[in-house]
Amino acid sequence: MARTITYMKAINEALDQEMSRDPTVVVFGEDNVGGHGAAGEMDAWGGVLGVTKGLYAKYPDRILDTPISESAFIGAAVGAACSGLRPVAELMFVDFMGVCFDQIFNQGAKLRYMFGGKAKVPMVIRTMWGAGIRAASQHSQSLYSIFTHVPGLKVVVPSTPYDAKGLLISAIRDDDPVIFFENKVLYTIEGEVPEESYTIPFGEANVVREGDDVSIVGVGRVVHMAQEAAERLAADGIQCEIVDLRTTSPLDEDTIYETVEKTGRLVVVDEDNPRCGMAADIAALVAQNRFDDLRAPVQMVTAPHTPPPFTGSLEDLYVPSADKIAEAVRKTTGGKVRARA
Amino acid sequence: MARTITYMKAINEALDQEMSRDPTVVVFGEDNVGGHGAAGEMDAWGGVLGVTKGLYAKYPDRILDTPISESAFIGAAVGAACSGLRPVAELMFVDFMGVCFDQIFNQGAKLRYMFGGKAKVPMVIRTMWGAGIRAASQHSQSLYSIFTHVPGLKVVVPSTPYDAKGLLISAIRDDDPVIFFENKVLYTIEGEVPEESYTIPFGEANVVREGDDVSIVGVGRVVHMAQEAAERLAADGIQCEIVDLRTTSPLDEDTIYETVEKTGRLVVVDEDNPRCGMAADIAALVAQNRFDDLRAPVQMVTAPHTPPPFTGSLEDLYVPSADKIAEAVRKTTGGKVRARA
Amino acid sequence: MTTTAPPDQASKQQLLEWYRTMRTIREFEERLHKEFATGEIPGFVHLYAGEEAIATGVITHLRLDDYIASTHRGHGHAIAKGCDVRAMMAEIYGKRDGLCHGKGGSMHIADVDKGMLGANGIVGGGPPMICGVGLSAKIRGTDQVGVSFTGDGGSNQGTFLESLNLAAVWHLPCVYVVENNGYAEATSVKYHAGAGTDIVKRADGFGLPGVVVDGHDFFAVYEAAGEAIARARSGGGPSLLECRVNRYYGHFEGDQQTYRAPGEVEELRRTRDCLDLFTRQVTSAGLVDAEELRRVDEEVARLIDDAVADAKAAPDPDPSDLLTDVYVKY
Amino acid sequence: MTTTAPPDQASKQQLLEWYRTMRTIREFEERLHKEFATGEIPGFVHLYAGEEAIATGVITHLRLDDYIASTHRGHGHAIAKGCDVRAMMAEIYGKRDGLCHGKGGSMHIADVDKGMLGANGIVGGGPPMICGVGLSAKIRGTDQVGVSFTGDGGSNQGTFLESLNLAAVWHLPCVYVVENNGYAEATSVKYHAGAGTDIVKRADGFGLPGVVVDGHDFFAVYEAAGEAIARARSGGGPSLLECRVNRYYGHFEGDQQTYRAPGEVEELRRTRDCLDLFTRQVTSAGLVDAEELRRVDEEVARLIDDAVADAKAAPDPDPSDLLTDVYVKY
Ligand SMILES: Cc1ncc(C[n+]2csc(CCOP(=O)(O)OP(=O)(O)O)c2C)c(N)n1
Ligand SMILES: Cc1ncc(C[n+]2csc(CCOP(=O)(O)OP(=O)(O)O)c2C)c(N)n1
Ligand SMILES: [Mg+2]
Ligand SMILES: [Mg+2]
Repeated sequence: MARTITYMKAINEALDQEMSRDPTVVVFGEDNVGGHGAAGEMDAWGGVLGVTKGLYAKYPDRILDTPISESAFIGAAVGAACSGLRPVAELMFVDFMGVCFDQIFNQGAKLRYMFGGKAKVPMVIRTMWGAGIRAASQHSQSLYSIFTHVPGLKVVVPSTPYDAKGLLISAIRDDDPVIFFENKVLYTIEGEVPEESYTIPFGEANVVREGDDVSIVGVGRVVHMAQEAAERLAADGIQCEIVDLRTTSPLDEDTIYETVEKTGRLVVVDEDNPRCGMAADIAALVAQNRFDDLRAPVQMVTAPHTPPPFTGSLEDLYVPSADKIAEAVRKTTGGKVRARA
Repeated sequence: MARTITYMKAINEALDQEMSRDPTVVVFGEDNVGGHGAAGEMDAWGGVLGVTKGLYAKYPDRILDTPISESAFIGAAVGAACSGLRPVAELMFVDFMGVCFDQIFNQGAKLRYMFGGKAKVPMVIRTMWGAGIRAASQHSQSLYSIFTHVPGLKVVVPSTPYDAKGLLISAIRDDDPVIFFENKVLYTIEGEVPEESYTIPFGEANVVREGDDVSIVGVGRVVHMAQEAAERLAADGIQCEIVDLRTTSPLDEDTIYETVEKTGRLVVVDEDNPRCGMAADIAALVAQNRFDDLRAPVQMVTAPHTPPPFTGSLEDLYVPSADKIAEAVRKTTGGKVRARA
Repeated sequence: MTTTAPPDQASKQQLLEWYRTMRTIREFEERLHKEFATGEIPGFVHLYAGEEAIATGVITHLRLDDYIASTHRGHGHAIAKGCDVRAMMAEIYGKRDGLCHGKGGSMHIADVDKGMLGANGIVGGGPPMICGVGLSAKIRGTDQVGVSFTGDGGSNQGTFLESLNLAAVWHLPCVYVVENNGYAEATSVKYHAGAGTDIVKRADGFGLPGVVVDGHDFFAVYEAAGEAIARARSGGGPSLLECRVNRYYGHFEGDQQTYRAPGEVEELRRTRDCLDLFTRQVTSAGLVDAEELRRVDEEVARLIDDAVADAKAAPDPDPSDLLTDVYVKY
Repeated sequence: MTTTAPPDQASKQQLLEWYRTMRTIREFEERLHKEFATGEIPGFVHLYAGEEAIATGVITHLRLDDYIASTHRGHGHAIAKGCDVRAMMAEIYGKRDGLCHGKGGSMHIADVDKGMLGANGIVGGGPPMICGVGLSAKIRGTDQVGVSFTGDGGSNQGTFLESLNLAAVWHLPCVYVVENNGYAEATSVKYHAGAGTDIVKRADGFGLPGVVVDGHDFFAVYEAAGEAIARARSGGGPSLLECRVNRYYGHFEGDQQTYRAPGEVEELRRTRDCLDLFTRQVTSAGLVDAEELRRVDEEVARLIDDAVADAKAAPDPDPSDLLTDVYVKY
């Protein structure tokens, strides 16, 4: 039975259902409970924004708070995953990856390969990403491009409550290390989500809107901006097809190629920075593998090559927007056009 | 007066000349000297492969050894750069970035922007990269794509002794944080290098070979492979133009566009992994900004989406090669060709 | 509990200066707490109210050319190090006239020219930089000192622990101040620190001298910090200073603090307030009279009023500022 | 110096097993040293020769289902944990029959099924994983134990220090063994550790019990490790065990060791050899006779000869192996 809940609640529900289903699922991070050692209430926070709230009452032994020692507890997730658990560790903000990246990219991601297939690392790292709440340069980054770069990691970037729940359940049941990106601005959006548990396979993009003229590809928050842009463009007779990648690693290349074969025009939208980022990744694959289907230059809409600024007026200019996306779409249709092959 | 020296010696000479020229240049890292606290010789190592050997005798107070505490001493470089020094810190292998990345990407790279321009961070991080010596998954990575992704950093990847010396001197004199990538396989190659000190500007690619048919773009070790491939292809009448980017950030887009305008065919070669990497970065820029000059699909030659393997037979398959480059070049010439716009 | 007496050599003017600094920090934070509730202030704001004696008692021993590295809870350190209060307020409001032109905000408030290397959004981000400051002084042959501030929670971050060792190995002119306010977000130090509340014990493992003082007692902090900083300045090497203190507000504005006992904060404000204690000490000793302190209070209140008014009235940054100051040259 | 006597309950068979393990490690390493010189062995190789009593004395207390995390100097730990010696040799030669099918090599030698979570190319890479092993045992309600090995140099890495605290906070069944062999590469512990050579002091700062033992004395290591591991297994929480020891070869093969005093190693081999000491102890006490030990030596020598011969003869991995085992499923 589906009902309308928030993206945040969908994540909480996925954790709850997997913890009740599988006793080896354990959740930990900084203040995922809150109140340890203090005189007041327990579960005082349930995560800095309340995502894990309520789990402590149900699973007091399987949700742990940690010291501010990301290397130790993210590494603990790696070790626990190698020895019989399915840990879900929280890296509060993905911006904090710099103090624990070794355990993620050299240990968790590589053990299986280095050991000749003799290790399995079924861990999930939940982490908050994205600009929009004036949290400044060290609490507003995207960074999923860096994780996507790393062989051995899977990278999930849900854009809706429905996807968040289904993809998180898949992540927890997955036998490889998964980095699960939660967009802080999307936490409060609502959507239809089934009560019962369900999974969404990795590497299967979601065509959220069909159209013949231009393909828009992206993940996370920008998918919503793309939809807004598409509405406006439709009014001008430009039909956009929107592909939400859902996971950046594995990547659903087929769906990207199919939409480009259909429209011949591609706009890649990415909240991450432009250099060596997701937008470039997709644009390059199409330029190599569907060049002859392209009827116009690929357009990339990304954050600029700067850190995220603090103040609202600048941060709003920093992230992509429906306006920028619409402008890019118009560029592709206005651009030089050659007959389809 | 130029003479023939190794890439390693060229780096040592750049450090020596800048230390003698500027008393605020200080060098530190693990065993950059070697022998501290021990009963034997001092300067016993001069760096794990001897790159800093001999500097201790000349500048005993300005070359320091560190504990195995990368976060502390890379962060010390940031703090020292903010307070009057020009530190050159060594991150022995770039693969170790995971234990100290925060100080590089959140502190060093962002201070100036976050502080509204009120900070200057003239630091250099020298680091060893690349496959080829059977050092396995945690000592053979490229990773410059990750650093190139980060706004605020400059990324230098020299391919010859001449470039290594000139670019390192520029890096030390630069007022922004620079990550200087030293390829471990290239340490022993020799080349003409002037004795006197000189600088090579950042963001100016080097066209190491001219040709009309196909453009090959890359950095570091693969530039040599590209030259080998170009020789062979020339015998078959295919003239390649080779662009050595020298620095990946800033990026010399103009030279890339000029060569593509000339040849209409692009092969990007990159020893780094393929997802969100340098090859994709270049391919995407061309697909967006010189689409109409392209006469064939862009081809990317990179390492596969796997960690570097240990054993030689697999590692040799892991890295790009003259064969793979030549094959990619042939693909672009064999591919569907349309008349120039 | 016993408190430390004012130093004999302290002039009345000096005492008033210390009081003014603590009062300015308190007023700045109390006012931000009110203004934040109106929703006009963007982003995360962590208030230093209750901890004023530490920033003031430590930093008064520093010169303009000495450096500090602060934390996410950095307003107090910035004010004590001499950052412009109006520009700080404008920065927190995200305005063009802000100390960082609106690009940093509360979590990155900084003024390198004043020796303030910034608040920090990364717990444990500052201590390594202070090793660099110490190295710089040593190499350049100056007698500058670097002081790092870290919380009890931050003392579990590897970057902080590594820095203690590096400072010892390089014998750097640095002081590592631990502001132990009993909580890391919603978690008590009794839970998050393996050895219980004694963060100072960690210094010994790296060969650093370490002391603990009552962080509410300005003169206790002043005395201990004076020794540590003098030692560092005179080539005696690094040390650790743990200050036991309390914060009056939530971890950040918006925190309901249900993890604290009912009345916990009210009790602390009544019994452990650093400004009250300072006032009692200097007035009972007849060094300053209450009237003079009240005049300082009024001046500070006006300053903060003006700062807030100016901040609200100030213009946003120019859109073009988005792309500037990423590099010196690119 | 005083040494520890063999435990009364140790059977002759048990004593011979310990000796066999130490001798196997020694022979494995001595042989690698020779073979490396021929240029046939790829990559970086860090030899454990001289430190055998630690791996053997600690790991003999572990079960197959207990876990260890090792360092770049991992051959000894792997052998003691029961990894197949022939497969290890083949791995170091980079062959298909290797323990990791030639993809890991000496620096990543591992066998998770045997509870060996791998040598590690990252100094400080292992300790956090051992926190996870302890957590897993605790959550699953088993009495498994996790043991992490770290060098004196590695004890300066934040990851190691954070792990001590996390293990204390979570009260984990873990033991952190510090193999203090006096050097981190070419740098003495006297330089790189702020508190001098006493790494054990760091345990106290995180509330862990810590002890120091002579790492050449098998029975001393055996006794201390037994207590630490029994404590962990019975719910008594984590502890640190520092073993003072020496390495016989360079940091890695190829290191000329000019930082060591002339004759330093020869002297150590003559006076501080763990195998000699063990032999003297068990023979003088009449528990085992020299003849029996010599027989073990011969068997071990044959085993290593065969392992090397097989490794050299073994085929390279298949080219297709380059792309396998990155993921379980992708
Ligand atoms: C590396 C990192 N981890 C986690 C956080 C989130 N965080 C911000 S402040 C804080 C608590 C800090 O506690 P403490 O060091 O005691 O300082 P206090 O807030 O009490 O002044 C945490 C966990 C962060 N900013 N950086
Ligand atoms: C994070 C990291 N930094 C540096 C290195 C390079 N390195 C490898 S071993 C080593 C010295 C380790 O010394 P110690 O921990 O005492 O172990 P030992 O070699 O003496 O057994 C160093 C610096 C590394 N592998 N990883
Ligand atoms: Mg605190
Ligand atoms: Mg050692």
